[in-house]
Amino acid sequence: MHVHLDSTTPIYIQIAEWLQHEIIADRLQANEKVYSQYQLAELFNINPATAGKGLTILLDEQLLYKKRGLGMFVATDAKERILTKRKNEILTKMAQELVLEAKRLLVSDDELLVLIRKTQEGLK
Amino acid sequence: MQSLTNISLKTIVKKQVKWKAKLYISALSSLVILQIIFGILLSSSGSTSGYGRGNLSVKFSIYSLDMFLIVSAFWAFIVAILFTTKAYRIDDLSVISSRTSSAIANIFVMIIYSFIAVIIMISTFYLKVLEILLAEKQSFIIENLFISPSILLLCFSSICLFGAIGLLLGTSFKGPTLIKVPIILLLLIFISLVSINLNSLMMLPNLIISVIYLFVSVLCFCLTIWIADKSEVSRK
Amino acid sequence: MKATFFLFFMPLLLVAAIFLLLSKLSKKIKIWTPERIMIGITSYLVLGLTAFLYISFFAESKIQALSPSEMKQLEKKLEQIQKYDLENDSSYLTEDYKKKTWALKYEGDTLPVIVNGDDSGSNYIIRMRYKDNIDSGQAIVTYYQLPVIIDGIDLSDKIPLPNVYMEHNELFIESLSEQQVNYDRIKPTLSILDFNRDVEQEPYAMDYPYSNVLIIDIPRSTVLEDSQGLVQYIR
Amino acid sequence: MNIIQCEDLSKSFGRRNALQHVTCAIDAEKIIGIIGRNGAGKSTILNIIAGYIKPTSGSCKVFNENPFNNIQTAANMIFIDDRLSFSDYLSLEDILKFGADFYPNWQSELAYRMLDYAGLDLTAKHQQLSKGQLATFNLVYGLVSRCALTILDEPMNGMDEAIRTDFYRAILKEYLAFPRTILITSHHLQEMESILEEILLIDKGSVIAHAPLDEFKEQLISLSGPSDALADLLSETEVYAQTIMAGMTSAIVDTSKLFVSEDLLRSKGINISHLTASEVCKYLTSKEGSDIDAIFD
Repeated sequence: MHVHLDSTTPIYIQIAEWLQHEIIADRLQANEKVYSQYQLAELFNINPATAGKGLTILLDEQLLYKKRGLGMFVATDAKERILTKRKNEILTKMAQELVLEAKRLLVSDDELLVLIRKTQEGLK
Repeated sequence: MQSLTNISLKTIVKKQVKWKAKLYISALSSLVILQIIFGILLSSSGSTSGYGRGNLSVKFSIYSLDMFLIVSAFWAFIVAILFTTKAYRIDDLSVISSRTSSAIANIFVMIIYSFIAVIIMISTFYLKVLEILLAEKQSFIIENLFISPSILLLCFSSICLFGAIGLLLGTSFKGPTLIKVPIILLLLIFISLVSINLNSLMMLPNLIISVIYLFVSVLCFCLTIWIADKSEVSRK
Repeated sequence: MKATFFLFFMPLLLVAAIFLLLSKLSKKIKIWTPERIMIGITSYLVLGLTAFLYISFFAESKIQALSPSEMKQLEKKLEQIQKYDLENDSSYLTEDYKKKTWALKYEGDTLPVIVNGDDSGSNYIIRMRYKDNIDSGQAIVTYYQLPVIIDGIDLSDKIPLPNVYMEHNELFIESLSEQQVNYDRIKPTLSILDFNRDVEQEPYAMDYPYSNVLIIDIPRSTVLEDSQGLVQYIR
Repeated sequence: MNIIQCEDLSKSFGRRNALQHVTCAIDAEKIIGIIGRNGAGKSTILNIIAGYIKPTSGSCKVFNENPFNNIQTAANMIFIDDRLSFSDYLSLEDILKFGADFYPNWQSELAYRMLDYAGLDLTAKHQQLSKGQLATFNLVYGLVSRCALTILDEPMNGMDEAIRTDFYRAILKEYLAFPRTILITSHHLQEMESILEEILLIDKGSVIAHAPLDEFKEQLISLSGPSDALADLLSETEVYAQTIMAGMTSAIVDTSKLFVSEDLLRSKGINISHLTASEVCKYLTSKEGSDIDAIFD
């Protein structure tokens, strides 16, 4: 994965998201040691401080925990919490945007619901 | 926080002198060429003196060290000014240096080069003598083959003095205006004083003249360091 | 003139030359690495040393300059000679100084002497001496060369001898045409200083009038006719 | 710990004020981008920090000492720009030996490897290098000297695209291997943005902003939406730029003066987008109402 510099999303958020993604994808197991900020810096070619900021977000959300002198580790319930959070936050936000966009395009509520149904079926 | 490097001025000056002495060497090669051109090829003799005595007229062509010394002294002056020009100054910024360390290093290089210049001068003198010897087997007179130490010291101090004046002049041109003007005035006063009293100066014994020259050189060197210490880097 | 030249013209020439040279040198940098230049300069110095050694071992200069102490001695000697001359005593003219003798014959009891020279023969000191053991009608002219020291160099040998001959029963003394002698002096000092100091110190060149002496020996019976008034009597 | 501390620093050249009352502090072991337009005073402040020039007033402390003509500052600082020059007699290889003799932390091995990677001929002379090669060599020289304060003034000038990316990574890796304070100026903020920790924005001789990169970027925000919906909002905040086109307004505003939640904006049909760092710089330093479009009106 590459960090998109030109993307308007701040790099540290991209790092945090990438780490969450790794946890969801089970590439980072519970209680496994996470990359240090220096490893992340080298991996993504970013300033270690920025990488550290990304880690701090996860630490604040208690998805990671710190062992003194050893580094940071994935919290036991990290994966579930991320999934719940994503459902809550990201999905809500996306739904919000979807509704707003539908409004702009003068799509009625019913039409929108039909569209969602259809998409779900199509993906199955 | 990593520990900072602690380097004394002395260490830096030593390193700068070591590199400068090597890198400015073209100055010395120019002296060799100048000595050959002016000392050996151009001048037929340093000076001549003639005596008429009845129906005998005697012409002495005197081959002395004058020409060689004049060439060396002017060379030292110009080389010293060159040392303070942009090209050389900017090179100093590429390594650990301050203007003070660069000025001190330049002074040492100038002293070393003055010393070598004396040797080059003597070398040229003997080559010239050899030339006369091979050309005029009969009529040459060796008054003394060995150059007396007092003359050598005088040559060294004269070259040093010219170098010192050059360094001072070159440095003060780059210094703050507040310093530049008085220094140049001071130099002018000094030069005019010397030229007025040239004759009485020359009457002094060699050793005293040398000591005066060396004293003035040291004074110029001190002023050079002082000005360099106050100067900003100008890279224009 | 010379000093002005050295002080004003030479510096300008020098400055121009040095700048030209340095700018030329900096362009030829590819060939001239510092190491090569160092080798070049060292070999130049070695060359100079070789020249010095060669000169000091193989070049014995034939002409020796006199040291100041030797000059002092000589000066004293010449002063004495002058004293003798003033007292009309010819005993100072020893065989050591004798250069040439002319034996001349003339008729009658008078011997006119004519001195020809560019400046009326003032080059020579001409003295007349009566001698008993000379046959009448015969004159012996002897040329003595006393030391001539210029700038510490003994030039006695370089001074041209006069031409002495009889014509129309007159004794002619002619100085030869001017002779030029060139010397190359190697003097490892600073002549600017020497020159300036010499002005006040005693002159280095010893210019002494009593150096070329011509003695005309004639019998007592002869009268020397000296219309120019150049000949003096001496015992 | 602050390794650079400037207080009320001013510098004027004749009548021109290059720096005016600059007060800033720079922490140790950070990579800091110094950004500013041409003639903004970047070089002046760097020259003062390097001890090359003397401030007209105010004080500047580097490693807790006055840097001006200070050998201790010089020993711990290296200033790399395109005017770096070496004696004509030195080949690149000689220059590496030259540097190694002076700088105690010199990484000879690394220098050789980097120059080899960049394809520079070690027997070449410094002044014979092309502009890009020169920049490459100078940057390598600056990195391998491992000075506690490394100042890189336009280090990538003239380098081609591919090697530029490589060398930004080289700077980062060298920094990770041997943390030090690196000040970089560049016209290409975009491409070096990711390795920076902080940004120091200078304009007209003053420091306009000095903040961690992310905070800096979040300073301004772009809003776009129907003109009537935005009009009220814009009147309450500071607007840096504004374009109106067919009933749609887009404006750049100061985030700190926007007291409306994102959700509320979104519900009004106003779109929020973040700006890139170089855009933020551009808006912060552009003059009031100055816009290239205005020239053509």
